[in-house]
Amino acid sequence: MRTVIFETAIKLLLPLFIAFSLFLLFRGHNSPGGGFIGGLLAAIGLFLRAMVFGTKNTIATYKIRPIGIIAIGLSVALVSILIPLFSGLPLMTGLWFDLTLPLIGKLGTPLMFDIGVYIVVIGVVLNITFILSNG
Amino acid sequence: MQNVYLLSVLLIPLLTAITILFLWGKVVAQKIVGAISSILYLFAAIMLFNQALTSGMAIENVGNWPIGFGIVLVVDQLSAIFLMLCAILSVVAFWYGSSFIESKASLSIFLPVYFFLLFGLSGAFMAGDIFNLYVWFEVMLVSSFVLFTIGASRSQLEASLKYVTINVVSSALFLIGIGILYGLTGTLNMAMLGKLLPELQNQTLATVGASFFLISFGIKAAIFPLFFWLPATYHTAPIGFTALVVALLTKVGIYSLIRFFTIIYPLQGTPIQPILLVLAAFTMVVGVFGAAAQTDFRRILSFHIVSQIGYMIMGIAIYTPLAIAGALFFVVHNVLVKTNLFFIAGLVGKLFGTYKLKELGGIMQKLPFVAILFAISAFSLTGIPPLTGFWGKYLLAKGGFETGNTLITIVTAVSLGVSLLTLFSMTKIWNEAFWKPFPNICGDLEPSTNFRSILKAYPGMLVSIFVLTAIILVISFFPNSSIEWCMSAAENIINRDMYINGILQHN
Amino acid sequence: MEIILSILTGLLFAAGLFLMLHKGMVKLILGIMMLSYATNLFIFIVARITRGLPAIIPRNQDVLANSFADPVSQALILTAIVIGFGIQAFAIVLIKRVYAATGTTNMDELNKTDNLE
Amino acid sequence: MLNIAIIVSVFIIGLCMLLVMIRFIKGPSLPDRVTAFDLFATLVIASIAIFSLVWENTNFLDVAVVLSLIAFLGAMSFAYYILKRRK
Amino acid sequence: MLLIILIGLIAAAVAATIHRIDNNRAGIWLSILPLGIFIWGIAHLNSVLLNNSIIEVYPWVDSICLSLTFMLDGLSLFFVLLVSGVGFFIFIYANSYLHNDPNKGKFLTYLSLFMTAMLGIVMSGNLLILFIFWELTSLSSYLLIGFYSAEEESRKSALMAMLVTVSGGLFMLAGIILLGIEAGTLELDQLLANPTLLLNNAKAPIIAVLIMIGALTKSAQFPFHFWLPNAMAAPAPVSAYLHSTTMVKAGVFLLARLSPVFVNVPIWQSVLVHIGGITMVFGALMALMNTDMKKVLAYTTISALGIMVLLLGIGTTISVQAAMVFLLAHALYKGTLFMVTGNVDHETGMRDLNLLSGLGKRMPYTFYAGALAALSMAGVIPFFGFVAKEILYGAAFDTPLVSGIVGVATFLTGVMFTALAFEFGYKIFMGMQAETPKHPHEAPFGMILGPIVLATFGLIGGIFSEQIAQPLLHQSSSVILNVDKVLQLGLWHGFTLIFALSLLTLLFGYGVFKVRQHIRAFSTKLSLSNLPGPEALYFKSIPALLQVAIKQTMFFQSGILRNYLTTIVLTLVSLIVAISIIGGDFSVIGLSKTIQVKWFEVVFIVLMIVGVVNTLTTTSRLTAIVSLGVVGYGTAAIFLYYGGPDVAMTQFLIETLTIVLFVLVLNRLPKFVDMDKRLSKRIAFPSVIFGATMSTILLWVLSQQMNSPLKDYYSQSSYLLAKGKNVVNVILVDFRGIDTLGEITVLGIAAIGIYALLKVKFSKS
Repeated sequence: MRTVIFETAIKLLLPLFIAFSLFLLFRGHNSPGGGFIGGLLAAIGLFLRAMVFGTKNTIATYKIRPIGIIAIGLSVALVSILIPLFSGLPLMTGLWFDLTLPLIGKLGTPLMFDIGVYIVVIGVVLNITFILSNG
Repeated sequence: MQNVYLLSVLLIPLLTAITILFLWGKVVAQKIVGAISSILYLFAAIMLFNQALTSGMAIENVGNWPIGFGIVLVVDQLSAIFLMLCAILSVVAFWYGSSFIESKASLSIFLPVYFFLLFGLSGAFMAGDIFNLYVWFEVMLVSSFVLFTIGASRSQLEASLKYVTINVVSSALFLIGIGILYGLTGTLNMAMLGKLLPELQNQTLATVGASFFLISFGIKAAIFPLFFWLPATYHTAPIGFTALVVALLTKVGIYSLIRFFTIIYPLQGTPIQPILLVLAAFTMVVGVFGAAAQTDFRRILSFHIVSQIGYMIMGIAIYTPLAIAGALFFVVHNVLVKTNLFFIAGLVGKLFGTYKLKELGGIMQKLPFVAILFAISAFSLTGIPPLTGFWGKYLLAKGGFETGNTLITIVTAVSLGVSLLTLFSMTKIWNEAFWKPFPNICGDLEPSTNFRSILKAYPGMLVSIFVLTAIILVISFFPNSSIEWCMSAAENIINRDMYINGILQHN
Repeated sequence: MEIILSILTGLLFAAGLFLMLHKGMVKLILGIMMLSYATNLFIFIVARITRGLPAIIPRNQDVLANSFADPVSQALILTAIVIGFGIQAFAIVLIKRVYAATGTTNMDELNKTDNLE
Repeated sequence: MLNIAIIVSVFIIGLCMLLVMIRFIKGPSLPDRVTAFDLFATLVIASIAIFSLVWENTNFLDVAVVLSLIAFLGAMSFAYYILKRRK
Repeated sequence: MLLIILIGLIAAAVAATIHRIDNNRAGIWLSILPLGIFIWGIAHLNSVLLNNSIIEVYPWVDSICLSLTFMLDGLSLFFVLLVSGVGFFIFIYANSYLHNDPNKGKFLTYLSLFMTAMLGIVMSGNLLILFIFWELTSLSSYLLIGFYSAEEESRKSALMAMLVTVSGGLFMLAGIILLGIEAGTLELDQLLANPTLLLNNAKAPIIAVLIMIGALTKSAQFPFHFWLPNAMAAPAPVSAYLHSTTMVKAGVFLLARLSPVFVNVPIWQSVLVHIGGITMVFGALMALMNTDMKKVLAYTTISALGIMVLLLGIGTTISVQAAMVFLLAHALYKGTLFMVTGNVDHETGMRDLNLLSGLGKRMPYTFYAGALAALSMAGVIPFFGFVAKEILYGAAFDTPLVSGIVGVATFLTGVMFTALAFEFGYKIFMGMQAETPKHPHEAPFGMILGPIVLATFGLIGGIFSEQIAQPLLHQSSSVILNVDKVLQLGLWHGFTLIFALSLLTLLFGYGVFKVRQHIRAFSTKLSLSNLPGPEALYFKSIPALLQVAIKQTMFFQSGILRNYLTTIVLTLVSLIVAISIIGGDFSVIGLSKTIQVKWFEVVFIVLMIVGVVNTLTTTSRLTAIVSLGVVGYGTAAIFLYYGGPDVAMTQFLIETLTIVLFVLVLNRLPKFVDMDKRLSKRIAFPSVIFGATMSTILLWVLSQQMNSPLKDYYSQSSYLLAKGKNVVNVILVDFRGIDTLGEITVLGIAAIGIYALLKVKFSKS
């Protein structure tokens, strides 16, 4: 599907997809969105690129190894729920920093957990779609 | 950090799985990680078991929310028994699997998924929240889907498609049940449900809700008439991959049935009780007849699982402490014995290249130690005293006869009769595969193997079979403490207030 | 509205099962998907519905006012949808493999593993 | 004024939906149905936008944005399929 | 006594090793074990004779109040001496019999296991412990009968013996459990000390029958007798040991043991007398019909066991005493005869009574043993068999109930026994030497030692019966019943009616021996042996069972997913209907706050319905997928309208993604399998029922009151405590975060699974 329209469009759309997905991820705690939806959106963006430029090209360009991404995402989520144990609280207790960043909002372990979800979802969707569209 | 063992049991598998994923492609390193963490897991489970026995319950209030609003992970004695069983099995199944599987490609899939499965199992046994249980079920099921399809042979794929579909239906029914319970009580916590559900105005509706769980868990546990997926699936995949699934999947169903129909919705006196009793009788009979009809080593064993499930269901349905203790003991017995039989079947299949009884033979002459190992487990399965099966049978029969109820007495009598048929079908394997001379049907010579060559080629398989046999023998001849644990767990679970108050009044 | 939605849910259940009972594998997957819509709708409706009031705390408030959609059922559905997606994706790939291995998409021909020899 | 606009647009969207429905039922070819589906997605986006106005809740707009970002993907994959099939 | 059992088990465990080390003398080494036990028994003789039973208790399974109790009283000791005494010779015999068999080690293992189990039965002081050993004897007998496992007949006979005895065992287990519940204890000393425990208990007859079935199957009583003749497929030592002297007497032992408990249950006596009587006559008749030496012996054993059961059933002092005396006499001569048969079979290669003759010259020692045993069997003075026959007739004619019939039947049995004794002791050894497959010569020493000693003991025991046998037999029968008369054994009680009967027996016996061929021919003409009986029933029921099993399995396990799903759904629906009817509470509080219907939403719903219908009816896969997409989007829109933006968003995304996946896969699949109109009609029914049930339940639940503490708590604390305003998201990542952890794990696993399915090339293995 390498057509000029698609190629140009995807070059413009991909950053938009990624940016919007990050936006959804970070404000998910207060408005609709969150890690899962954000991750799906980012993955769909990358998949679109893969449809246009081919899977191999996309993997080479971004050095993506989907199973590795899943592992990273899972470990981020796991670490986030383990953190409270070190301060003697039960598993997964939400711990928050006091500072509030613009655009991102409050930082805390639930956010980190959501980031983990985000990464896992990207890995999973890329894994499935790449494999399928490849062969 | 008071619940260090509980958390270890839950998180070690996940951590291991992630580590193994990071080590993608390096099979030796993955195996080492797996071996170490399975031992750690067993250790943690033993400590947790001890903790549950001494202090009653271990509760982890995840997220530190007030009880009922977050998710609690609870390990009471019932869970502890299952977790312990799961831990023992996980170690031997890991040894067996990693010795059984020779292809590197298969191992690299098997190892991470194996630990994900273990993660799901641990979670399921400690879930204190009904929806959480659903999630763990799914973790477990998806892992089992993957394990059943590794290798992707024709029969595996055929069977998995049915397996997946039926489990999807079961999960859907589970979800609907959760929805109904939530729609009636507005809570998902098991203890709170246990408190609110019996107080509900419309008890008929509560029972209708419970029936969804009966069907859903019944499919998982493979009770009549919902068992079809099991005999269709279990014999297709090489046992090295699926040992843990084969051993524990149905038992998770049993566990959930026990949990649900004691804590959340006490079975005693409800219309479901007689229905369950009748289903138990049918499960036993149909399963054992199914086994009698088969002529394939693994298929006979698969059908037997169904039959044995009937005994456990019967124990639950009788609903006295002794009967539930019998059911629990039966679970312990059956998991160990059945897994060992499957292990031996796997070994035989590996050596002879077939599972068909027609093409097998002469194992007694050629490999007497395999015959002895098989005989111990097979006779235990059929309830020949004083092997483990006998104790289970005895407890259940005593529990059943004690009630004096006519229906229960009939079902109990059926259960005794079924054990004769069990014997019949086990001797079928024994006669054909072990006693009969090697038939030489395919023209190829009898495989030349002996103890030493097997030990050299498949050390893990042999060791795990020996370990399991040793455990079976220990429980057979010193059943006292295991029976005691089962009794105590059964008492605790029947006195629901203990569990409910224990959780609701957790600080 | 609840009555209409209940009937719709029942229809989805019926359609899902109807599809699953067919011979074709593709229909089987379609049925599984239909069944999951039905289940999700069931949970959504059974937790009582309100129109247009998402469970999001308005900008200037700290707690939610009296009437709003049940967030619990939504969270459950979200989880269920995602899990369902994983399983459906697996199932879709599985039928592809089954077809490659057996050369048929007819479910009725897949009875070798159950048959007695 | 806004109210009238809303009522009118709801009516128009509803009408469009019925038309889409007819096209969808009639077919006859696959591309017709795919187009109908694509149009249906667009109408859903539009209706979401209207309803966020009705309920004065901007949260719904996010959904509309997300849907608009991905709605063409379905149509695109069908195109991909048809292309591949032609080969 | 625990020690004995343990040593026995250890011996069984090491038997194979001993065989490997010294394969010529393994059996002799192992025979030390029974010898030791015999000496141990003799050592305890005195204290037991003084009416002191020895009880040992070891704690075992405290949680179910089960301890390892052993008890040694007169009855036990009698059996211990019998089992170990005969066992000693059997081990030596087996050592020679299986001289060159590579499987001798296994055989000795089984034999030791059996002996241990048998000792366990007779020494246990708790019924459950007794049952454990009981089943062990069945098991070891299975292994022993099937010892020549290469032969199909062996395997079949082994299975038959096992199935019959184990099924009896199951009845017995049920009986024991019930007895435990009703009597409150399973300890034998307590049960025996309180014979009134079961008095007037309504369940007592049931318990008695259940336990009796166990004992009667083990002792091969009619109609469970047929396994014993078939069990003759076993090697001769097994037949001599298990199937004549010991295991089959376990049933008699149990009946004797429990007689005090059930003596007040009327059904006990009548069943035993009838079954025993029938078996006695039937067994003897069958023995006369057969010509295979082992079969003949098997049937006479059945008959003899019938006599013992009959005697126990009669339950008078003299009958119980007679039972014990006869038991000993029978063990002595029958063990010998089996070994003699084994010798003949071993040396000539055949064992047909009609064809064998004149072996006496070639096998003088075997002849000697056989003749002595036959004389004892015939009840010739001064053999122990005569002593036994005297007291047996005494008991039979002294019976208060149905005395005439019992007496005549016993007499007839005696006659037939005598006739058969002539065959064994006279016919095969005298006369012209017959042609045999092997050239006969005397058996090795190991194989003649046992028969000679046992047969000689039958003679000595007869002459000195008062000194040797009387005290212990008296003691053992006094355990069974409170005997009011001291057992008197002796050769000469004067010229009484009984003595006359004995002589008549000999006379008639010789007559029957002379005309035996005519009787056999007559019976063949009547084809008596082909009459339908329990054996035919067994042989018919096994294939029938398999047929049922296969039919049932094909019915349930059809392999068609449709049937499975239909069954599941219909089970669910019928369960719900049944529960609702039983529950009967259809109360509806009312859909109080229903939302008003808006036409716009109806358009959506209609569109969804169109999508559904289109999915169902279309013949194009892509159209079906597109239609499903419409339904999915519609569902998402419903979520959205009713306040679930997160859910809606996810549904939209997932829906789109699934469609994409589908399309990616689809180009590799063929078209739909053709629609089948008839099929559609058939599957419409369960689908519609399912949908209707779901709708009804949903409405029913909606009609109830609901207040959700969860909803309230989350709305209150979502922002204040969890610092998030989107409650759904807060629930997902904080309140119920573990769910989400599981959920992403599921996704990860599914991804790995898809990777495995498509990417990994598995090697064929």
